Amino acid sequence: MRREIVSRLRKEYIASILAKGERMDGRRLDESRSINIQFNVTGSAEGSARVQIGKTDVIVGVKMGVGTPYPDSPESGVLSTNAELSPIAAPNFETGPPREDAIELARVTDRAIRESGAVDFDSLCITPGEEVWMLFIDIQPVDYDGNLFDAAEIGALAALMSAKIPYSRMEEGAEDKPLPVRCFPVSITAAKIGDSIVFDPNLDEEHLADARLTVGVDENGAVRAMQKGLSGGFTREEVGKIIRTAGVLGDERRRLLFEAAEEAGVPVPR
Amino acid sequence: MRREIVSRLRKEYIASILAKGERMDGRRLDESRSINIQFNVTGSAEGSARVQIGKTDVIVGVKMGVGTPYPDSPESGVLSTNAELSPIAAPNFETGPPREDAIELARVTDRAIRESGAVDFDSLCITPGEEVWMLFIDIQPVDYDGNLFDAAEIGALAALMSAKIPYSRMEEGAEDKPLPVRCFPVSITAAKIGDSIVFDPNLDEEHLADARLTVGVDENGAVRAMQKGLSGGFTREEVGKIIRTAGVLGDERRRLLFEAAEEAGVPVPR
Amino acid sequence: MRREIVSRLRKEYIASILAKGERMDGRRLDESRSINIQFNVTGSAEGSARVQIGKTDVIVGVKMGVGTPYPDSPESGVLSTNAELSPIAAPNFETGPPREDAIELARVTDRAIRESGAVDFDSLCITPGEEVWMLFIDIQPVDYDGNLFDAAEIGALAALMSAKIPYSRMEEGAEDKPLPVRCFPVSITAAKIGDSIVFDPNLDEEHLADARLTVGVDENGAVRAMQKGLSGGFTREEVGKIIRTAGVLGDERRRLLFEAAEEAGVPVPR
Amino acid sequence: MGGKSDIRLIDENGIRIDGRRRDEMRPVRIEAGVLKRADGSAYLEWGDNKVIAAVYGPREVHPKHLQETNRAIVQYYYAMAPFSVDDRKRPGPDRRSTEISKISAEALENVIFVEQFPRTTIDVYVTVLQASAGTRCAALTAASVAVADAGIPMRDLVAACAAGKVEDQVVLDLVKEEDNFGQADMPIAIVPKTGEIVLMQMDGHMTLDEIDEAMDMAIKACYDIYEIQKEALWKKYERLAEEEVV
Amino acid sequence: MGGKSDIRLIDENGIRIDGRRRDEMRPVRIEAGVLKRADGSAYLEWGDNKVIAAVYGPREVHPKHLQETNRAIVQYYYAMAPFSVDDRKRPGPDRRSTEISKISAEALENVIFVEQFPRTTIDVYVTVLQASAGTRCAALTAASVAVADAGIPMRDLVAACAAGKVEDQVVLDLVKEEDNFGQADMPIAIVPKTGEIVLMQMDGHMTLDEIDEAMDMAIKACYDIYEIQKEALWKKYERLAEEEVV
Amino acid sequence: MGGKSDIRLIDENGIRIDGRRRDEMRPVRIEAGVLKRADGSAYLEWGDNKVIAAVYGPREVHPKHLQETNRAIVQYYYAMAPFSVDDRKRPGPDRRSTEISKISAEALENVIFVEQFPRTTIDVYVTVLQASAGTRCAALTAASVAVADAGIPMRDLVAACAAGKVEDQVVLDLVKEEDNFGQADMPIAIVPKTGEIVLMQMDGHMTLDEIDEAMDMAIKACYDIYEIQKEALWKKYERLAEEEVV
Repeated sequence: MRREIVSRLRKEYIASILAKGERMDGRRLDESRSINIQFNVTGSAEGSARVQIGKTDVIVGVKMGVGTPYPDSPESGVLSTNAELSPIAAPNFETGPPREDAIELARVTDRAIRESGAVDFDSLCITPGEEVWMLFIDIQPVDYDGNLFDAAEIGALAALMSAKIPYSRMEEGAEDKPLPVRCFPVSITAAKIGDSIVFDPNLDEEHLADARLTVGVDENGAVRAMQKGLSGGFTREEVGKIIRTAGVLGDERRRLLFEAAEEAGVPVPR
Repeated sequence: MRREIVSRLRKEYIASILAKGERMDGRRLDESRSINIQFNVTGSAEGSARVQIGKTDVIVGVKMGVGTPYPDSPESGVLSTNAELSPIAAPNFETGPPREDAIELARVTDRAIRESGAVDFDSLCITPGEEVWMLFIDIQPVDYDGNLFDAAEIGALAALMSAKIPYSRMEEGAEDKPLPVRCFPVSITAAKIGDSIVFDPNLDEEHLADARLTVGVDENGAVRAMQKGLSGGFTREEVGKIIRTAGVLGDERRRLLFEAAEEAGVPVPR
Repeated sequence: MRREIVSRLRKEYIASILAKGERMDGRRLDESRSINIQFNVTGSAEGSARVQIGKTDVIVGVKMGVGTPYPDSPESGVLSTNAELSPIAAPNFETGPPREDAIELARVTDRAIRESGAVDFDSLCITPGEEVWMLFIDIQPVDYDGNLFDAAEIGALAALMSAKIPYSRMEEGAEDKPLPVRCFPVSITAAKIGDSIVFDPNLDEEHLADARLTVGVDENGAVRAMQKGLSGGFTREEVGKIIRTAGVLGDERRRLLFEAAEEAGVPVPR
Repeated sequence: MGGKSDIRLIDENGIRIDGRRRDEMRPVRIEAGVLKRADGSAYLEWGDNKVIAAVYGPREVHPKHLQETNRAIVQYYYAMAPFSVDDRKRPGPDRRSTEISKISAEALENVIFVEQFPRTTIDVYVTVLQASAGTRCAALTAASVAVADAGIPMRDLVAACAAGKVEDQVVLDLVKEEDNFGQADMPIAIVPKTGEIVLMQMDGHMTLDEIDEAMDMAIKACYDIYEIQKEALWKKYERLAEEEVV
Repeated sequence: MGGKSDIRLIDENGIRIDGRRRDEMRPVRIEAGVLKRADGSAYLEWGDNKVIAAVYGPREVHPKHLQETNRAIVQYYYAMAPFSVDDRKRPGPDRRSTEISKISAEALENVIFVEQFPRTTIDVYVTVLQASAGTRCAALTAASVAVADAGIPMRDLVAACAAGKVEDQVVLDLVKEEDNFGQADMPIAIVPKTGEIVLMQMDGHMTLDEIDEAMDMAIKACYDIYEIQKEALWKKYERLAEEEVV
Repeated sequence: MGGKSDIRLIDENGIRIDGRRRDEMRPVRIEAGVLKRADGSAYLEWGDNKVIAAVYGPREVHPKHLQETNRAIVQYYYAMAPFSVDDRKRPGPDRRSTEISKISAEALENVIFVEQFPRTTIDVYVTVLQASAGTRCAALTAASVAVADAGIPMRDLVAACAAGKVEDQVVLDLVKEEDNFGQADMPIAIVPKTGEIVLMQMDGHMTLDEIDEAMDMAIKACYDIYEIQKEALWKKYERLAEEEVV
């Protein structure tokens, strides 16, 4: 009971400073936390990355293997995205088969990659109708301090950029080739708390949030994916503003991704 | 506690009028509720039917696909029958994998169809040992007011009668052909309440029933399937009487099925 | 509460007599209970055995079938070992998928057989890379009075010794041939209670045990498998002594196995 | 989204594959109170989609640890009947239906007075009997009527409709072929009285202007859906009234 | 049922594939009280069937929501050992065993005084170690003895046996080949003292007259089984008495 | 174990495939307190193995029937990330990880003062991010540091290392190729203060003398590991002290 009163007071306080355009950690409402992207963090994966957005920490691995294409797309590689919300990352996460939160995280990340055409799946065909490359993106948060959506998506993109198709495993002497990535969608998440919209919400802000909107924008400013969450509503205007701000923040984050990639010797377009 | 007393009184009352040969809803002991059979209720299925017996309402869909035969019957199509007791149909039904009630319903329906030879599985062979037609019967009750066994079985039979083998999906230009049904087993269920036997029990009667017997009879009066349920017992004589009455009721219900089929333009024998 | 006191008293008493080198059932600390081994106890298995160590009673069946080899060992048969801790054997065993106790029992038995090379898996190849014999060892305890590890392992070995490769099932007229067993590892389990080490612990002793060590020794005195269990620790010296005693007890048990086999007409080396 | 097709999905007169204009919705028919056992229910046909929804509650929560001390929880179970699609769907929830159930529950929670029923659950079951794109909007629209039919206090209904992009044009309410071979799909659900957006997803490719146009189109359609929902409930109440007179 | 075979299952002298006459049962042997840990147990051989049954209870129900306030519940777990059949059976319940467990539990409930033990469960576990048709009757027959061996109050035992139809003749207690290639199988269980039928299934094809004949044959056999059951319990009590004397 | 290989795993100078001597351990690096949300945590690199461990507790037990009235239970969850091995590992526990979790929990229970926290659980989660043989020892070593980092009262740490047999020679800390093509592997964990062995497994083929040599080698290595563990915790405390000063 007392805890509830405290948390209600805390919520009121945070909402009041948000109304003044301030956040607990000093950020502007439309400001992301600092982001740190490392490439090739695990040698057993074909590609991997570790992304830290503030204290949120996510490892993404890309594995590739040879498999059978779907009958309705016999010349396309197959993408499978999975997220494991292990208790390592937060005390309330549970072991066992993925629950709705993990499934939503995986599916939203999957769509941002798949629907943007970031990967040319036709280039992953080995023998039409028989053998194609299977592409597994595995998302493993290790510390959860809010906004897993953005961390997972940029991590998936970075892991793909660093991935090498393991031709050497198929044929002795063959050379592994970089997996071509041709579109760079970036997910930007906003949360609505009271009447304020904050971007890149941290854990405290997520707990207070009434509604959430994740927008995936590409390097041409086009929207590639959206996902609204939580039971609160957005007005028509709020959605419009979030999408436009997401474009700006997305460009910034994409620039940071490319910088980190260049530093790590990972190929970058241009 | 009080509810228990009420329900005991209710049970005693119903038993007492049953002893006089009367039922709460005015039917004779050996009388079915009115039955309504619609064909082709969902366009995505190869065959389908909706059966209402009183307020009990069941939708059955037949799907067909190409698959591999069992090694021990390389020239036979494969039948798989499944029942989903979704909470849509009753507040005490639960989501999740099928429990014993759903499994019993599916298996009893399956045996009535399979063991009667209603479908000529040999005619469902495409390439011996390699490709055969898989026949899926899916039973979806949407309102449960007693006697799912009979509704599911007549629904399965009706759905099969309306089914078309989708040859056009295998080969461009090929024509779909009606699935040949060559035997018309009808399941009739009786319940024992006290010393009375009632046919086509409704939900109230099922709650009071000590024992249940479902008998599948074909158009030649032969018995094709039986299933006893609940912990009460039947005497040797009661079983004999139920089987004989089932033959009469089965003929009547088969006539209603054929009438409904004719009206709907579904092929009927004779 | 009172039960706990009783059980603590009982534990103290047993520990005190163990300290004097005595056991409740009159055995020496390093003495096994009497063992009874029957072969071919179920005709539907390719090989089977029933092992009783004291009141502990385990049935092991070996089934063989044709399957695909693993890609990384295309010329080797496949072994799969499974244990079912059915409530038949003990009131606290539960139905459902195998839990950690059943999995540990199966894996320890599997390793003792697999790593000792008891079975020549290369002789189980039918067509390299395509067809090999699958070997299933299924362990079914029916009465549990302590030390399932030893009973399961000797049962698995006996079942393998009695097994016949069912060539007749592959080809009309072909003859079934005995499965060649070429190494005879025997598992010996010790338990530490207080400062005493007892061998072949019965159920009472298992309940009191702080630590457990199972040692698999072959006919040449070499160690083929070990597994420590429970949260207590062993000293370096205790482990050394257990291994040496296991060698002696293993020889004795192997002799009993061979005697029982000879009596049953099951081929025995030498 | 993003599949390839040789089919022209919109002809030179702006007419779509099923004869509709760009901003035209498929015909929608809703019937409330169709089931005997459920506390509330609705049957909906939306083009070739057929959906049935049943609602129970507020009722006890099992298992107990899911209880919320200060409000009812809303549990939503979206399911597709095995025979609702061309290739038989295996029964039981998959990842897609789990996600749809999650966001649909969140949308419904918005309009139900959950604070009035602490420690209880409101269970919404929707089964798609025949599917032809747009089933999540059809399901949520039906579910909303079923909740109202159950007499559960709500501040409004939820109405849903999708817009998307086909052959570089923004269109309303995509049909199966458009969903398979189009460029974007964006399902939206709103609370009509306030205009708030309570469900929103999108995948594919749309410019900011296209998003704006699609949002306008979908929201407008939600208001049409809203009228059909209210009419269905109205008819149900009339039916009840008549029965009482009799 | 209904498979095809070139094998003659009954010869011109009316002798079946395993040498039995039409109305002859396979040899049945039952031993009660074979296990140490179980509250009650039985081992049964019926032709080539081998079955072991263990019973616990009345004991606490987990999970609690399965409790019945006015009686004990009976839970029956029929299982086949992986090595009990020609093709290894994967462990764990399948649909067939779930159905058998359900109807067998119902049959046993008939004879157990469940009202005497409210809020408890009586758990019956039966595992088939070797199978050759008729395992559900063998299992229920053994289970019934194991319940009695556990000292659980019963008004009678349950005895089971099947009859069926092979080459147009009604026969008792089908063996594997007859089950595979015969025309009908009808397992029955009765409460011998009253003659009530508490388990009954049938599939295949039988005329009314054949059903009558098969019922008579199976019920008569159940009474033979009953004698074997009682004898097994008798021997167990004798053994106990002897042990006590010693 | 027991695979075949044409590779020479130890050369004529006694140097192993990765350049180590017979009794040489791979380099081990441990960092304590690496996570924000966990009560305690550790990151460990051991040759090419990379492992992360998180600890929560003592905290409430769910489901309740797992509670022990007189002590805390220790639950250990060993997992391999799907991308930690050459062929992607399907998520979720398999039989191998279940066994490793069981024996590792038992080993940790030895050093935790579980009696101090009745009715609670101490939950240990270890995920292998990159695997190259010896992961169960690496995981347990990291887990032990994470438990200490969580401030849970312990009488000592647990330190683990394997020894084994390759080309007829006893070697310490097998690397992947040695594990695949060697003759024996024997993981050991000890409580350094007392020298007690709390985890021990072995498979393959070793004579009694080889076992003795391997045990000596592994136990000696555990003491080296112990120093690295203590240093990691020391550094963490220094870091905390510094932060407090600031």
